Amino acid sequence: MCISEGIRDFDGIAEKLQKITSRVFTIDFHCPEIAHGSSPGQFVMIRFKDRLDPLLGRPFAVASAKGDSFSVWFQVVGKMTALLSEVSPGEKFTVRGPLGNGFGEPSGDKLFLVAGTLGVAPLLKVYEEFSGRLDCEVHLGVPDKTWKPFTEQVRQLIPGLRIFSDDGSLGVHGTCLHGLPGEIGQREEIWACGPVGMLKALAERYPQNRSGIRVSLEARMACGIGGCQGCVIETVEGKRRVCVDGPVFSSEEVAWDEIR
Amino acid sequence: MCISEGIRDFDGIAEKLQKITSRVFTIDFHCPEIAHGSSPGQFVMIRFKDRLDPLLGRPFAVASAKGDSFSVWFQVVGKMTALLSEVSPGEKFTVRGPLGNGFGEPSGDKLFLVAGTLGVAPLLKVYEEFSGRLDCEVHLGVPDKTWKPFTEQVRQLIPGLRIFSDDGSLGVHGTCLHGLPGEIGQREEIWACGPVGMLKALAERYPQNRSGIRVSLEARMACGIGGCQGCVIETVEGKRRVCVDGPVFSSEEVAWDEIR
Amino acid sequence: MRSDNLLRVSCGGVELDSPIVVASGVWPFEKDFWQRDSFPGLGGICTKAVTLNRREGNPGTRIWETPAGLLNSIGLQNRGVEHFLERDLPVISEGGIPFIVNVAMENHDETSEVLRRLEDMRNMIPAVELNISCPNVSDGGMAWGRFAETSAQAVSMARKKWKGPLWVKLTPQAEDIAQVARAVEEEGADALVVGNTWLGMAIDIDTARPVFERAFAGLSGPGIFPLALRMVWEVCSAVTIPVIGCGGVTSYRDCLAMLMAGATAVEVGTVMFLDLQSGKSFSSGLEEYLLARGLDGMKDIIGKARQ
Amino acid sequence: MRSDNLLRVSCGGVELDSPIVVASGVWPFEKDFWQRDSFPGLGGICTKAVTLNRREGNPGTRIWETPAGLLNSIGLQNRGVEHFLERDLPVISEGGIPFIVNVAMENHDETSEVLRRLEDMRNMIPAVELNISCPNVSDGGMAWGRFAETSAQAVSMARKKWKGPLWVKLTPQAEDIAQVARAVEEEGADALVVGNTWLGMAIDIDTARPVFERAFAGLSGPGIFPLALRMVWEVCSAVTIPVIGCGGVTSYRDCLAMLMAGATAVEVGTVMFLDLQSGKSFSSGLEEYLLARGLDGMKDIIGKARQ
Ligand SMILES: Cc1cc2nc3c(=O)[nH]c(=O)nc-3n(C[C@H](O)[C@H](O)[C@H](O)COP(=O)(O)OP(=O)(O)OC[C@H]3O[C@@H](n4cnc5c(N)ncnc54)[C@H](O)[C@@H]3O)c2cc1C
Ligand SMILES: Cc1cc2nc3c(=O)[nH]c(=O)nc-3n(C[C@H](O)[C@H](O)[C@H](O)COP(=O)(O)OP(=O)(O)OC[C@H]3O[C@@H](n4cnc5c(N)ncnc54)[C@H](O)[C@@H]3O)c2cc1C
Ligand SMILES: Cc1cc2nc3c(=O)[nH]c(=O)nc-3n(C[C@H](O)[C@H](O)[C@H](O)COP(=O)(O)O)c2cc1C
Ligand SMILES: Cc1cc2nc3c(=O)[nH]c(=O)nc-3n(C[C@H](O)[C@H](O)[C@H](O)COP(=O)(O)O)c2cc1C
Ligand code: FES
Ligand code: FES
Repeated sequence: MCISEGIRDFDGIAEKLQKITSRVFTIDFHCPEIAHGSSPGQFVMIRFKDRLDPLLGRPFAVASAKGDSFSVWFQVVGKMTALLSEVSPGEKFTVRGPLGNGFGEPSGDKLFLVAGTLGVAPLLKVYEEFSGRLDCEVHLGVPDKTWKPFTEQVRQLIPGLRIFSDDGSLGVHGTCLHGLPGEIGQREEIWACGPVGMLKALAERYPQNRSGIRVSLEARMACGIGGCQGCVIETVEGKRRVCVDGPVFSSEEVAWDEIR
Repeated sequence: MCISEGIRDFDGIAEKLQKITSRVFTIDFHCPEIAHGSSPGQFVMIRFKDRLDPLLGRPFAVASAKGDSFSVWFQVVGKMTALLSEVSPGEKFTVRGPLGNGFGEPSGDKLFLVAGTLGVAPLLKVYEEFSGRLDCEVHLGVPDKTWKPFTEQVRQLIPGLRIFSDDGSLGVHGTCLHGLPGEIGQREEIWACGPVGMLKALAERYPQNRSGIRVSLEARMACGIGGCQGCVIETVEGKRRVCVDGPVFSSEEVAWDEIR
Repeated sequence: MRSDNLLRVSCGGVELDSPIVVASGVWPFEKDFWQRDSFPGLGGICTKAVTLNRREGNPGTRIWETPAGLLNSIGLQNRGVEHFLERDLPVISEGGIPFIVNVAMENHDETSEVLRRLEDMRNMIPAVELNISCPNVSDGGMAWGRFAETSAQAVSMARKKWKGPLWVKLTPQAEDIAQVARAVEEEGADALVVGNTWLGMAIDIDTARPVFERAFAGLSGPGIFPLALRMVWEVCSAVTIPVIGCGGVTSYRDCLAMLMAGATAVEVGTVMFLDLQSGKSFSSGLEEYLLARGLDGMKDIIGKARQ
Repeated sequence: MRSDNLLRVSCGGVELDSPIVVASGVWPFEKDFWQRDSFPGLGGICTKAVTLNRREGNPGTRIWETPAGLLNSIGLQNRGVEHFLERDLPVISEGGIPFIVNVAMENHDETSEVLRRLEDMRNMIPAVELNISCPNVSDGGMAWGRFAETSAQAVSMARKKWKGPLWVKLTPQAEDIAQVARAVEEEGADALVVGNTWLGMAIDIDTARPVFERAFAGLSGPGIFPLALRMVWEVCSAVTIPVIGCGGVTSYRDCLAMLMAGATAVEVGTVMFLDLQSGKSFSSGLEEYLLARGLDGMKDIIGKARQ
């Protein structure tokens, strides 16, 4: 169990910034080690090389990889993401990774991939990897139609995408849980990523099937390598680190009641 | 005496970065207020907008102005100048200015403009302003021939430029003081900018003519507006602030003995 | 004066149109800087420290940048109280913005003489800020503010000489800041400024020598904000007089945090090196925050995080 | 071991191939991280704090970024000394790099029991770092390190139980750091680590609440470097045992400054979040500095700025 093997701080060069909506962007980074070395659900920590402010890297899912580059999808929520939304091609970054356990291997032959907005990022890579071998049904929830360009961008990668919106102004009215079946079958699994409220609702919706649900969680991180204990969440076995014990947990492991 | 009038923090957009040698660059900033509002020998303090590290602006002479833009010439010596040597067009800066007293009006009809390396920056603007009306003879000293592209760039702006190098590998062998006359005439002045050792040598060379010599000095600065007292130098009247009482001083004002 | 001003606060005997006050030592005495309209959004301005006699300040390097911070070793350079009263006071009192005269504590006799002279001009001077916290001088300065007893002595003296509003500026180098704060409150201070710069140092690795002649210098700027905020919280737990938060404020968010921790106003120093319009942008930020939440004024913010 | 190593230092009973030591609380126990060759340039590694019993650490937000700084409120989460001895010690002692076991001072009985157990394994443990400076717990922690008397009590106890090399990690929140340092030296510490994090706080303006459940948290990172350097200078003036500089080191230049101020080694924490290869880049920087100036080794650098 050598989680850390291969984890290093690599140089990453921003190649392309794409604006999808006023708040959502993608960036391609040239970084062969990550492009070739990461599996679905794993993430990286990204920081501006040689800048001490912002100080820490920020965690982002590896959303896809092509050749020597990988891309991240992100939403502007604070200091780092605001700066990332204005990068110029050629800017230098430090990319720590590949981090986390990832989703692992599917245990059945059908996957429901369930995403709340940017939660789709790690699932894009899951789809890229597994949609050839098994049935992947992808559900994406967004608040409203201002997210249209985002859903369209996702649909280009996932043709059969099912879209839901909270106010009904885009796709089907409802959350991304709306179109899921009443029960999860023996050879079916749900892999999900999104706001914690959504993941909690998912756990509550299938109290008997939690072992068939894998969720990718978020937490504030400093190290990403399991050293600082900054990213812990409550599980049935006590506190565990999202960065190395996760970010993907079985829904039955998570102590949902203790998560805010 | 309202030194501060018009001093503000303006937005400046980097328009063009030009690499002259491996360590010397120019940047054009779009900033109408400075482009139209500064006089020869005045300077600006430049900082990356919205970055807290590097924290303070750094002082740079306004080397020329054209339309709504002005340019600075700089050498990479530390943190900020290293970052400036990698700016991308479109990057946003805060430009504080116009600062300092500037060289003022010439009192005679001939000016010797004497520069040590980057000290030429404020003198470019002097030349731009006065060479039409009076005789400007420009002397530029550099260490060696690695500065050739720099001297050529200067010569494009100042055709009659006289070049000196410490090791003789470029232009005339000697410092930039080398080609100056033995005495400064009644209607002649020397305006100089460069390393403090050079300016001191200049004062020593013309002990009787110091009132005819104006020198632009440097000091570490925090505010640029006379508030912090961080930039003081020793003068015959005690400590004075380079940012508002200078940067241009009459050579006879400066207490050369007390300057390291 | 805009009486409908959402941001108005009354702080240690001074009425401020906004809680944002320029800290001592960063603002020049030039006239233009003291006009109420030149730098909107500011509630007041502290002068550079005044001492009895002219002081030349420290030799050698005086400022040195650090990551998100600034070390300074100015050493109270100023032209003395005489010059201040004759030349600067008329200029700065004309602009209309409330100002606070920063008086550096040197020794008992000298500083009491300074205060006596200011007292003679009391009708022209909105407030005095007694600085028992300057880290950059050998005589007096921060040595006064390190202990409750010496702080009390200084304030007791000042209270006798100067009858107007008295702010006292504490030092983070105090052994026990709460104890110092209580002692200063007991001696009759009207408000506490928390605090001055944090004692730091720099070494020039090229010369292998301390950068500053006095080796140590005062650290200011955004890097110290979390430390200053904690200290404001501690002092607000210890006293009932108004506290003015000072140290590393660089955004309206920092102002809000200081106020929510219990400060009645904030002083901003280093950020004025970064943006002269900070007063304006910070007060706009505060105003928008209040309006967006339907709050009536500063009273709804001050101390909010303590409830 | 490279015996020709320019960077070799002997520090408080431990031989280090380089003066760069990973500070406590930032390094995982996973095997790969303790192989001498995995992260070249490091002289040693401090473990996360060990306590007698398993501790869950603090609830709520544990880390918060500030300008050029990081606030943390982990609260000594660890699995207890039993687990450490059985599971972690075998792993980390195999890698070959000197390590220092960080022991958090809780109370007299618990901590002396921890040390007693470590003493049983003394031949496997190069050194212990007694942490009398953790700001993030209510029981013990930094309370021990604030005063000379309590610091002495803690070290006196530790000295009796643990006979191997003993480093003691001081807190910047000490009332009088020089006095604490002298008291700790007198009780027989082999080296002093100066120091732990600086007490700070953050307020979330959206919720108008302190970010951390315990309100205060420890500030680390480049923003505090000038403060830590000053404190190292002060302590080096007060004691003769080796001092390890710690706080905000982020470049080989910072290492040099710490060493020139008198430190024998440096501990680096937060910078490992930024660059896992810091050990390598800092030691290369140090080596180049020495070579460029024809210096023979660390002895030519340590304390240089004091001469
Ligand atoms: C394993 C993992 C993978 C992630 N993948 C992606 C991704 O692919 N795309 C994407 O857009 N985002 C992703 N995130 C979230 C992303 O890390 C945060 O949005 C980012 O750190 C915010 O940085 P900032 O400096 O812009 O915001 P800050 O200024 O740090 O904070 C702004 C706001 O965001 C919140 N916030 C900050 N950090 C986190 C965090 N780690 N988790 C939750 N909330 C936070 C704060 O509470 C605050 O309200 C991921 C997080 C994790 C843990
Ligand atoms: C009025 C004025 C006008 C100037 N005009 C120009 C110009 O047109 N072009 C140009 O290249 N430079 C100019 N300078 C110098 C320029 O300000 C410094 O080179 C710059 O501040 C260095 O910043 P840095 O962050 O790269 O270096 P730092 O990392 O701050 O320092 C690196 C080295 O430079 C030295 N240094 C830093 N600041 C100064 C300073 N203000 N004066 C002297 N040495 C300093 C330090 O001692 C150190 O050795 C001017 C300075 C002044 C005061
Ligand atoms: C260059 C400089 C000069 C200062 N001079 C004084 C002074 O004369 N009197 C004083 O009380 N504080 C002085 N200070 C301290 C500031 O008023 C303020 O307390 C400190 O810088 C922390 O706030 P800041 O981080 O917002 O700058 C000075 C600070 C700086 C940076
Ligand atoms: C996340 C985190 C956890 C820490 N845990 C410990 C600890 O368990 N024991 C300890 O003595 N110091 C601990 N520290 C303090 C560091 O060892 C170090 O003293 C401090 O962070 C200052 O150094 P730096 O600025 O290089 O990080 C911790 C620091 C951080 C950031
Ligand atoms: S981020 Fe440090 S342990 Fe997870
Ligand atoms: S830089 Fe502040 S007075 Fe000159």
